Amino acid sequence: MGSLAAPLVEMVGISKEFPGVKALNGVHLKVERGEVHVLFGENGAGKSTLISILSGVFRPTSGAIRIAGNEVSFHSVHDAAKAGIGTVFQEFSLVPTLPVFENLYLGRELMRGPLTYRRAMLAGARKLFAELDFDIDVTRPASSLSRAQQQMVEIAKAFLSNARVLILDEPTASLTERETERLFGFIGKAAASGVGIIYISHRIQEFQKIADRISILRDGRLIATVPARGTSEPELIELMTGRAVDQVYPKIAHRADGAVVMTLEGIRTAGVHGADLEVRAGEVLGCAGLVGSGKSRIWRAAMGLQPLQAGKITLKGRDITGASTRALLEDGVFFLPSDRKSEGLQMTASARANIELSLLDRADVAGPLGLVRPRRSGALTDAIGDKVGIAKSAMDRAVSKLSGGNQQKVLFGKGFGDDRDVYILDEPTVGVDMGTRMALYQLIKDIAEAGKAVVVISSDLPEVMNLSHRLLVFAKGRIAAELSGAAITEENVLKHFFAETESAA
Amino acid sequence: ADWFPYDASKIDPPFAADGKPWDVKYVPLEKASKPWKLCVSFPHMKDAYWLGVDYGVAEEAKRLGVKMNLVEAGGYTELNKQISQIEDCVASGTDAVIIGAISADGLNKVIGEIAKKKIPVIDLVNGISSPDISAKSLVSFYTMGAETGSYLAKKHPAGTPEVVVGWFPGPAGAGWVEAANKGFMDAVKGSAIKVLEPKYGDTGKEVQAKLVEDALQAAPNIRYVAGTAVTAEAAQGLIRERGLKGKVDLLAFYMTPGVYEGIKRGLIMAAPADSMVIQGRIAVDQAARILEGKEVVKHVGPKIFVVDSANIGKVPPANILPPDGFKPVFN
Amino acid sequence: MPTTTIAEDRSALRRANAVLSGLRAVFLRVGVLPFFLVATLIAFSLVSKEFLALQNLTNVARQSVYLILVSLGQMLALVTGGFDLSVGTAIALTSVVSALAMVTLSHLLPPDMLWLVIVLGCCAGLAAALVIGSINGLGIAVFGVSPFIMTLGVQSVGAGIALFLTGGVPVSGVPYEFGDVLGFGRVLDIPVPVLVAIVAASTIWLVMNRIRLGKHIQAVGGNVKAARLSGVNTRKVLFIAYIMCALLASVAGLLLTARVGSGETNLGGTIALESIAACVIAGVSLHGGIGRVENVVLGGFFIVLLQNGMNIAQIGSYMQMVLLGSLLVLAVILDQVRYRLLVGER
Amino acid sequence: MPTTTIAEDRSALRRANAVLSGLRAVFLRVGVLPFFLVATLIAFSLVSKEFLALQNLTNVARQSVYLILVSLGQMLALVTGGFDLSVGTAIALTSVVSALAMVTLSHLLPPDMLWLVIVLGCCAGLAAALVIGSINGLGIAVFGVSPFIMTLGVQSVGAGIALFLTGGVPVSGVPYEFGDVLGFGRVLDIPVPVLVAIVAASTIWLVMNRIRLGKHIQAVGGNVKAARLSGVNTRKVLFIAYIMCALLASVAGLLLTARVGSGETNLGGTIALESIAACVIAGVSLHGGIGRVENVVLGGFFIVLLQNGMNIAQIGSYMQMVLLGSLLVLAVILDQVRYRLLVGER
Ligand SMILES: Nc1ncnc2c1ncn2[C@@H]1O[C@H](COP(=O)(O)OP(=O)(O)OP(=O)(O)O)[C@@H](O)[C@H]1O
Ligand SMILES: Nc1ncnc2c1ncn2[C@@H]1O[C@H](COP(=O)(O)OP(=O)(O)OP(=O)(O)O)[C@@H](O)[C@H]1O
Ligand SMILES: [Mg+2]
Ligand SMILES: [Mg+2]
Repeated sequence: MGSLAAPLVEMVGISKEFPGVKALNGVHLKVERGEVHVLFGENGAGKSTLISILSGVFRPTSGAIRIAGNEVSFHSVHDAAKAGIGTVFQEFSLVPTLPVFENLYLGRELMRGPLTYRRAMLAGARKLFAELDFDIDVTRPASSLSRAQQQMVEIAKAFLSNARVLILDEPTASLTERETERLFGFIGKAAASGVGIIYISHRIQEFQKIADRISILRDGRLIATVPARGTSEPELIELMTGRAVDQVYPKIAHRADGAVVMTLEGIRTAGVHGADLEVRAGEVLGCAGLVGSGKSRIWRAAMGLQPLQAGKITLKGRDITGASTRALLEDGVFFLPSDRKSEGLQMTASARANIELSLLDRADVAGPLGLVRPRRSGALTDAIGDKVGIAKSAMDRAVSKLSGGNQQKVLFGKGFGDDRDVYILDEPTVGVDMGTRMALYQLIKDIAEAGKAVVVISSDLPEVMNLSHRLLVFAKGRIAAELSGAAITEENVLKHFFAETESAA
Repeated sequence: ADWFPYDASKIDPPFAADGKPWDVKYVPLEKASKPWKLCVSFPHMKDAYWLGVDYGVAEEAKRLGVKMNLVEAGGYTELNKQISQIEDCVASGTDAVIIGAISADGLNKVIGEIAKKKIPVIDLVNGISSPDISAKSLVSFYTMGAETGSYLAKKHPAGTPEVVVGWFPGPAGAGWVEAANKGFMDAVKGSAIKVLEPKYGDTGKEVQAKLVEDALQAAPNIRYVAGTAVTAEAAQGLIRERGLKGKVDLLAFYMTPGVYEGIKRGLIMAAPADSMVIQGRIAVDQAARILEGKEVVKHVGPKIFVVDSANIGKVPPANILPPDGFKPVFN
Repeated sequence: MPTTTIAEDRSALRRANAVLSGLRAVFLRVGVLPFFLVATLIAFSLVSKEFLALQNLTNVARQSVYLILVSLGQMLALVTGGFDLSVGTAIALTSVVSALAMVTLSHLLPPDMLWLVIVLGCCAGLAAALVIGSINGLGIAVFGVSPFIMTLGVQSVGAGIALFLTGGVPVSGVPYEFGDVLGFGRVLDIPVPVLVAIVAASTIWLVMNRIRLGKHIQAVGGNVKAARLSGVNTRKVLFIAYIMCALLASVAGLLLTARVGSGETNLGGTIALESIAACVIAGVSLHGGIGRVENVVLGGFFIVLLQNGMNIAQIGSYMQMVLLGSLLVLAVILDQVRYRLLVGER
Repeated sequence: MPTTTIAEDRSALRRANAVLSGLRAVFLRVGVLPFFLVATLIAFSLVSKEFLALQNLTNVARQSVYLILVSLGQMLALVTGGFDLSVGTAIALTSVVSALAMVTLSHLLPPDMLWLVIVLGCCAGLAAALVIGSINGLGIAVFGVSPFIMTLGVQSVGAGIALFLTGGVPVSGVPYEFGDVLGFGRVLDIPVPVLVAIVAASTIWLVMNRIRLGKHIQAVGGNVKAARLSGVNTRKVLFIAYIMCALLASVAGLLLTARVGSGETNLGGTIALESIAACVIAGVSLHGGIGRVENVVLGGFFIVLLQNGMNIAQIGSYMQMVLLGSLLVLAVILDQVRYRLLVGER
């Protein structure tokens, strides 16, 4: 029997090798009861791998795991769950075709005799969501939820298991401030009741609010475990990257006289109830708002990705209302989707093939009959790879085997094949580490300063505030405020997040 | 021109395994007394053979002035569908049922049910083992196989040098195939014929062509290729391509327009004719006779004769083949 | 009096509109199948009065039993996101093996143990299907072979074995009592096969809606990774689904053997594709995760009813192929339209 | 002298190890197909000396042309993430339509315009396939019907039409010259069908590796949403893929018609499943996005070679079904193993 004195979780000398990759190298991790332990590190540092081992997805190549002093060996997620380990994975584990409450109880259904007890599960799910203050109809199928709502369900799922150890792998990646606050409240409560929590995030500003200790991983090794209190952000970044960093957000020069390149007027679509805006050259236009506020969907409608009910769209003075996605892309608009796995990348194809795909409409790449010139296309993809900072060796690997950061760079790379006038970037840095993030910000700066129009849609408030020259705050399908320059402050933005229909257009 | 009287062979006692064949002249009714409704079920209508039967059935129905509704199951693996079709046909009201069976045993229960309703059932072409059958219009494929076999055996009696025969009986599992196989094997027993391992395969030309080609490859000393009509038809091109004309001869164990044409042109050596058109005609006549309470020959089939280049000029094709350009008639 | 006419026109129009929007609502809720069914019933009852006769409908009910049983199993495979192309082989092998077992046993055992012979024979048939199901399950669940290929391969192997066992000749000598009860028997004037189908459908309904396994089958089909991460033993679930599928086909095989009174290799030739068609018309998603037992039963019934109607209406069989194929495509297109309408509404 | 023995043993062991790890590397690089091919060649050449005879191998090459052509088309459909179950129907309809056209035209046109008759007949056959491909493409690309159902429906409709056109009877009277050239002709001692296959395979290789369309086909299969967001006209690409698939099948249909010398409705009965099997053995992913022309050609050749070998080795047809099925499954299991070795655990 383990003793109370033993740490709740103890991972000793954990190593994990994937073919060709040593993802973890002798990592030690200790989590005490009631502790919130943050794992921090760049993309591909091995955070997800480490917690996957703890939750029974992978088996370690070497090393031992002790729970409350007892050595354990998990063969499946089920084993780990039985030992009291509840996990919110980075990749969602919801079944799209099942309703929310069945997802919650999946694998641990409430039973009445041999039959499942549907009523009890419904009630339990409603109660939990009420406690968490998440507003989701539990009978809706998971497929109808937004990413953020899915994330909430994931979190609820982990809480439902009454786990001794709660693992959250980037739970706030698509949450806005409000939901994040509520989540933190819950984490606090859970910790107070003696649950050990492992929390993975790239958002440094969150750590001070919840963390007790922070373990920093780099290249599969544990660099240090430091107390959260008393370790500053720059220190953490330095530990993570191995180099000093003084500025995360670049200063982007603003061309005030930029011409209007794109206008949206009276846009109505599912989730958007009338909004007008202009996009100008040489300017970064930010879009902020809560989940479901319409900040993404207005652009998706403009891009022809969801049906436009009403409104008029012009591009460079031409009416392009109702044009197809392809026509818009040909007319010089680039759209970077928020979900790179489902909408952005060919996961089984190489990084090179992914980038090449965006080059094939160029006359110098694909000649008459679409005959591709391999040399020309190779040179161009290499140049783009250099520009966005993908290592040469990574160019020919399948995208599914690249880290999230590199995947995002490939996605960015698809925008540099052709001359574009408008870059619409939906969650440009979702799930991306600090190093990559800074590289991507630099790219955004370069684009904007080259006189292109940039639209940044983001749930990461500091990001969208710091990058934007002009910021639109969305609320309930309308534009609640337009802020610019010095008026872009956290206070101002938050004030309009919950606005009622003040700017009925 | 009327088709009757037709040389036929009556089995007596009928339906008995030890029944003896008697030569008879088959003569049908002049006209039916009522426009009886007949239900006809075929295994499929995807080749000229069943088309020929269809022709016979349809023509005889017209001649006698009875109505028919024909269904086809779509292939020899569709026993279940054939049963359903027969049931549907009976449900829609019928006076008699004529069946070209997919399985010799598999329809016995349905036939039993139909017979209980006092609806006569006639076994056409394929053979059915049910005791509730009222009449049979068929020749046995055993005999067809045997006729083909003995044609060869007569040419190469025991004591003459051994000749090798490639044998392609048709799709595995079909009753007529197994029967023909047995008949052929029995007939060549004790002669100078050596039959290679039977090569089963669907009766599609491409399948059969491949089988023959591979067989010729495996055993270059093959002297005869015998098998389904499709086999013989498909092999003509191969013989031509390989310059084997005269070195390898083709035989089919039943007749189709393609085989008829082949014999005429000297590309196919011989095939027994079972006059499938007449089998269809007789079945309809039997049904009418039973319904009208007239005397009926219960177990009868046209007399089998081997067609080869010697006698092909004398055989009227309308009795053993559907006419050119005949389209299937379903009702 | 033009005014009244206009008023009448208006109210007629309004009524027509109400009916239309009612139909639209039904279409959105339950899909295209009910419309097809009603259309079929109306069309063929106009063509032939025999069609709606009780005897004919009973007939159709009995004929559709086999397809319904197989479709229920197929639905399980489809809901896991797979396929089972080997159901036809399961039927043929069941038929051959059970018949062979009965014939052999009835020689070995005394005649008064006839029922033992029949029960053991049925068990042998089910066991053969169990083997097929296990091999499918093993390949798909453990080795991760694509269901299409796995069941295609097993289909070929199974058909070869069935032919090998019988030499292609029907196995006759099956006890009459077997056919009398399972093939033609009636209880409370309901044909025994129909009763068997009712029991099977109810069981599968229970499994899919009220038992943990059913939820897990749906979860595996909806998102196998997610199911695994939720602690579902996905391999076991897949394995069981394919075994259940084979067993349901096997039950259909036993009923068919009883019906035809002999062991036959040539049963169930196209039933794999037909059962998939029945499921798809019934709204089962080929991507897995979605499928309702009630609808599948109706779907199987519909296909047989349609064939029956076409036979009775004396539609030539070539035309039948054209009609059936077109209808299948039409059903899926309409389902797609429905899906778009549903999504557009939210 | 025990020491030397040990030393010899060691070096033998080392050599054996080197060979094994070499084989492993080959397996990882190119998959299971080469091993199957070599094993087949060795096994059957031991059984029969005829097998490796040049004439036999030419034979196999010619016999495999039809499957290879269809498999190339099937590969296109598979790479887009779909299926084409209607290739058999495309073959049958091509055969019937082209034969009917030739027969009709040869009555209408003077005999010295024979070649015009043949060319027009071929065009008619290709046009029939074009219609099939367009309908498939329309349903799949525009209406979003699942390829399985769409092509299954079209298969049924097409077969019905082909039977309707001919009444099931072969269309005879096709000009001899047609068969002499396309069926049995030789150029530089290479059979014409083989030449046609070489041209077709080279073209498809070019399309898939050097032409924008090919990359778009791969992109659509890899992730259709991402392809759309990359400016790919996904509908057009899908549409073209199914048309190309039907046309390749149609070419096979013309060659077969020339070979058998008549228009036949029952050509290509099982070729849909066979071509999918050939593609899968050749490592084409059923999930789309992955497939290599070279391998598909080899895959088609392998299946025909195996059948040829089994025929020559006098293996009974029942046993052949069992062997082929097992091999298909084995191939996919080994492919899975390879994938795991390449990617690592799970
Ligand atoms: N299944 C796998 N097969 C092969 N390599 C893998 C696999 N999973 C992860 N890796 C590799 O292991 C390393 C660590 O990945 P991991 O997902 O743990 O990083 P992470 O710190 O969670 O990154 P992120 O912040 O992007 O989530 C990376 O190099 C990754 O490419
Ligand atoms: N309240 C909602 N009801 C239905 N669907 C929603 C809702 N909120 C979001 N979605 C769906 O989720 C997708 C992505 O949502 P995301 O988390 O990016 O929301 P967002 O960008 O904050 O807001 P929005 O999607 O409203 O612009 C959207 O395309 C939308 O279809
Ligand atoms: Mg991670
Ligand atoms: Mg968004």
